[in-house]
Amino acid sequence: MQVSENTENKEFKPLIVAFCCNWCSYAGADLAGTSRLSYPAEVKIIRVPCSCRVNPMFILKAFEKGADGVIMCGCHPGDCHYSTGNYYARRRMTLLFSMLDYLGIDRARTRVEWVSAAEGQKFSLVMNDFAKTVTELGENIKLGDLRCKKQQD
Amino acid sequence: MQKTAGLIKKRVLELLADGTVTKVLGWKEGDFIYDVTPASFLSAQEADGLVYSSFCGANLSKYLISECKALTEGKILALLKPCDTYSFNQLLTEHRIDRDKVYVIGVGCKGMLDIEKIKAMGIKGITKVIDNGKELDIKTIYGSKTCKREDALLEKCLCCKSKNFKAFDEIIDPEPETKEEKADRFAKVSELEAMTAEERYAFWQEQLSKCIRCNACRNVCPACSCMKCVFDNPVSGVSSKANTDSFEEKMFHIIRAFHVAGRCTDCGECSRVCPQNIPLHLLNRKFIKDINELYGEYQAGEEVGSRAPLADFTFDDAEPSVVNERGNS
Amino acid sequence: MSCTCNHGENADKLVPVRAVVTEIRTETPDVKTFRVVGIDGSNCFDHMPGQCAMLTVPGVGEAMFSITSSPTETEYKDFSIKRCGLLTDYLHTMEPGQEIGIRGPFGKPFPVDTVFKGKDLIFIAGGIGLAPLHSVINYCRANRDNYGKIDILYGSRSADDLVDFDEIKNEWEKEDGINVYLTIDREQEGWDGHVGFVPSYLKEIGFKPDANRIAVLCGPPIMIKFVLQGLIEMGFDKTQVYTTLELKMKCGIGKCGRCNIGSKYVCKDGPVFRCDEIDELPDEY
Amino acid sequence: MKKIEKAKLNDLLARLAEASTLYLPVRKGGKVNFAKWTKDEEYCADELKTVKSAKDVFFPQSENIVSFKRESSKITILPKELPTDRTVIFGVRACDAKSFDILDSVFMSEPADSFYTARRNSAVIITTACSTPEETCFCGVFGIDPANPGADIQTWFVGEELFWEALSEKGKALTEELSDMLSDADEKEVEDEKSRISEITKQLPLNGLSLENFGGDKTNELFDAAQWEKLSQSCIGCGTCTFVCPTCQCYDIRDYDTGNDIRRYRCWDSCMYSDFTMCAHGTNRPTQLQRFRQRFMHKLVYFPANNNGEFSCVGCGRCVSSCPISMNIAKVIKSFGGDNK
Repeated sequence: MQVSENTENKEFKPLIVAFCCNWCSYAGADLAGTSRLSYPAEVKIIRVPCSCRVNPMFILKAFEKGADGVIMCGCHPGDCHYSTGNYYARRRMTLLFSMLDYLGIDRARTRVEWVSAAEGQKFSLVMNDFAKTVTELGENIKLGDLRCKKQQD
Repeated sequence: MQKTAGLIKKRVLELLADGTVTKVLGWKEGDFIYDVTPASFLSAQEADGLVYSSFCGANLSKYLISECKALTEGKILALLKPCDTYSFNQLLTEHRIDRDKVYVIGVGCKGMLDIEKIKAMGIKGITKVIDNGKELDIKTIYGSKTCKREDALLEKCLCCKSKNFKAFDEIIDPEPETKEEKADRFAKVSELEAMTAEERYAFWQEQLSKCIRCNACRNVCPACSCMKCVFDNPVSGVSSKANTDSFEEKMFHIIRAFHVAGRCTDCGECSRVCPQNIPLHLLNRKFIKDINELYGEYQAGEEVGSRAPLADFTFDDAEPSVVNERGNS
Repeated sequence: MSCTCNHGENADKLVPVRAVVTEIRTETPDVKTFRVVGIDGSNCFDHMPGQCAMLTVPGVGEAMFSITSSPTETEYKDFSIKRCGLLTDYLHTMEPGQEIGIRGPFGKPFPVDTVFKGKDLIFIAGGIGLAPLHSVINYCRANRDNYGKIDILYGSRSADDLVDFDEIKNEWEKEDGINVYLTIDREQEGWDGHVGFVPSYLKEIGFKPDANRIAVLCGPPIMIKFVLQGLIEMGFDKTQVYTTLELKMKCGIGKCGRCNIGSKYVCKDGPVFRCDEIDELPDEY
Repeated sequence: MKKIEKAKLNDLLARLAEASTLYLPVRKGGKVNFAKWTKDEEYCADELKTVKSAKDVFFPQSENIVSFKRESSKITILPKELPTDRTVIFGVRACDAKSFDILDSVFMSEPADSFYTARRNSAVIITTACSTPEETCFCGVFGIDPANPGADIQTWFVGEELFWEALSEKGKALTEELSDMLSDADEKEVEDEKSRISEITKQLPLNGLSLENFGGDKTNELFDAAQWEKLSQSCIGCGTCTFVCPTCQCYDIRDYDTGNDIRRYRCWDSCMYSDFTMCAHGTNRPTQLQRFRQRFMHKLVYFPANNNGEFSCVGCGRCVSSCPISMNIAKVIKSFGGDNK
């Protein structure tokens, strides 16, 4: 996976990884696209069957490979295609984010949002807002694997 | 302890003799009192080496996983301290051991000692430690020393969960529940939470950078009972053998703690065995504290069959954004 | 910094050189033979029959393979590789022209120019076990005058699993002084040859335990065990039997510490052992 | 014999750090280990044993030995340049100093490991005598004298002074460089210190272990011995003993894909790990008993068989103090009748 594309002389563009559940959030992203609602190109979407599929290791792996922010999107609680997947995911992510915070990692680099298939607009807003937040935080140096930073040739 | 040890030995010999048990899981004496090794004993003759002292901190419950599998007849006797019985229950909950194959003798515990703490006081060349209850009489090759017993307690014993046994077939020499106010086991966690993110980062960076990836914390943990650990699986993408980048230290320790979150009984073995003294229990306790605060008080191993918080949910659980509202940033 | 094929005298043994896979032959459903040459078209390095080399696919890993081609084939190195793990899975998906890393040769070869010289040779192989013997057989064929009669007993699960079948049929079987005995484990349509396991076929053939004979074995451990037993029953001495072992290896130079059996390292002191030498090692292979 | 006042030791260290990379025992996160020294760091002279040995100065826990780039079917191999800067290791104990000889016979025997060799050749080792040997020490069993620790330069802390004796050519050259800081000294005080240390070592409880039942010719007698089962039964299969051991040198080779390039690392491995010998067709040491036996047989039988009877243990006692279940090489030696007391 190629890593954040910033160099010193360029304006900082964060690399954002968004895990989107197949049934709601990915469809929401789709809708955002077809509705011509923009969201930052730095957001890389990874489609997962359910938000519950997101293993804490996925989040860490994304940071390892150079993500500056990681967001997980799933169906609204109660609307999960598999009825309860996102409830488990909610607990899991809460604890993981709390742990990252405990280790001193900027808490704003991680986020969970519930985005339904009809919420193309929300998807776009969320991504824009998250990208803005992460841009303000700057490059993630606390949690990445430094070896994966793009070399300045 | 001397008295308890005598009672234990007597009872163990009886149970071996009458055939109630065919194997005994206990502790074997070492060269210097403090280097006690977990061991199994098959006969009265072997059981001669059985000890129970202030250095029997090792939690024997995890050995029951392989012992239960290997056991073909009779029962295996396990000597468990009160805190070990929580791990035992947790393993039962997860169906890793067979209750019918185990005969649990709960053994009273006054709190176990940490030889590392004694050595850290600058006491060198320790050949013997005599536990007088309040004080320790320490023989060294450079003469005798003394120290307060409470100053040499294992980290996990400083805030002892309970003197009560959560599982047992019989109990030998139980200790009364301590009356005085127990130390808050989350004190250090709260202290860290109150720090700034930068301070916390610096704290963990210093601690985790000591990690030599020996896997002792993982291998000793009664909750880490996977047949094949994700960190040993070459196709998992995280199976590095050594920490090359500091990310790998964090990855390993976050995931190790996460994999036991909600199942960790806070037995403290991870911190006890760490050769570099990394306070790993502070990671586990952070999860426990969060779980208690967000999803209600939960003690893994308190009762068999309870549902682990991460395998459970309620409709009105806190949103992950709750993290932003708590503590210091 | 660009790389040349050869890193020079000072390069570490752990550092591979570039090579290219020029040809891939499908031998059986799970065995392919890879032809490897140096990046400049050279032969990478010289080797002797029985020696091994480490093949690297960057990012996937590195593993030790016995060199299948004979040293007399000086243009290239062949590796017959069975698909069974991470790296071999990857190798099997490769196309000709793919570059890989190679380092070697490692290990002690068969004593083809000393002990084997002037002797009658019996080669007994099972399945992919033909790979290391292939090198010796072709070496002996190329230096035919140095050796006496050659018997080759080769068996596999099925006719489809016989490695190098074309070469065996078209070259080995047709050569004077070489007897080839083929067998497969179970009856199969279109197969009119022998059916049965290698050890039992060995008994049927019944080689004479002449002091001038050397037997060379390679195959799955269970086959080696029973073939060795059979040979002893026939009156062969263990000093007349050679085999080649395989264990997990990482460095190839006896330092990484995992391929040892007792005090012997398979990568350095082996992989070729005389069977009486193996007897002296603890039973851990 | 030279000497320097303890109070001026920091100046000497600063001088050493100017011209070379200086490693010495430093406390970080509460534990003392060998690390690169900078002026803000305190040299933990009183710490008898660092948690890890000094071996990772020459044989780092993880080391990038070569990198690759892959572009479609092409690969590029980028070898690493060998380290040539002078390194000084200060405060090495006698056991660790001896462990370098053992590591040398692995890494510097043909075919030599160029990374290790380059570091080793550009290093000066300064040892310090052990003024307070501990109960876990049994270096005497392997013929090591903590009063005369050896290597390039050996030193003793006596009273308020550090006594300094250059032994090798390298050591003499370095002593010459520092001659303005060192003054001539009388040997008397050092001799007294040596005999004081010798008196203590005589009392060490494990120093009476006997190795007569071990050695290169004992493979068959010991391999199937009944003792291994009891000894290994509670081993949890971690790598603590291996990683703190000064003589353990087994390694693994792993690739890491950074996205920019692929880096190949040589990193410490432990024969106690279940996947140590695991390959596609399985492992030849499936039980912890076998893995446990391998470690001790290697140190006490296989290594001597390949190295003229030399054991691959220096009696530093790190495994004695670090093992989570307190099983260690001293107990192994004892269980095979090596308890001479």
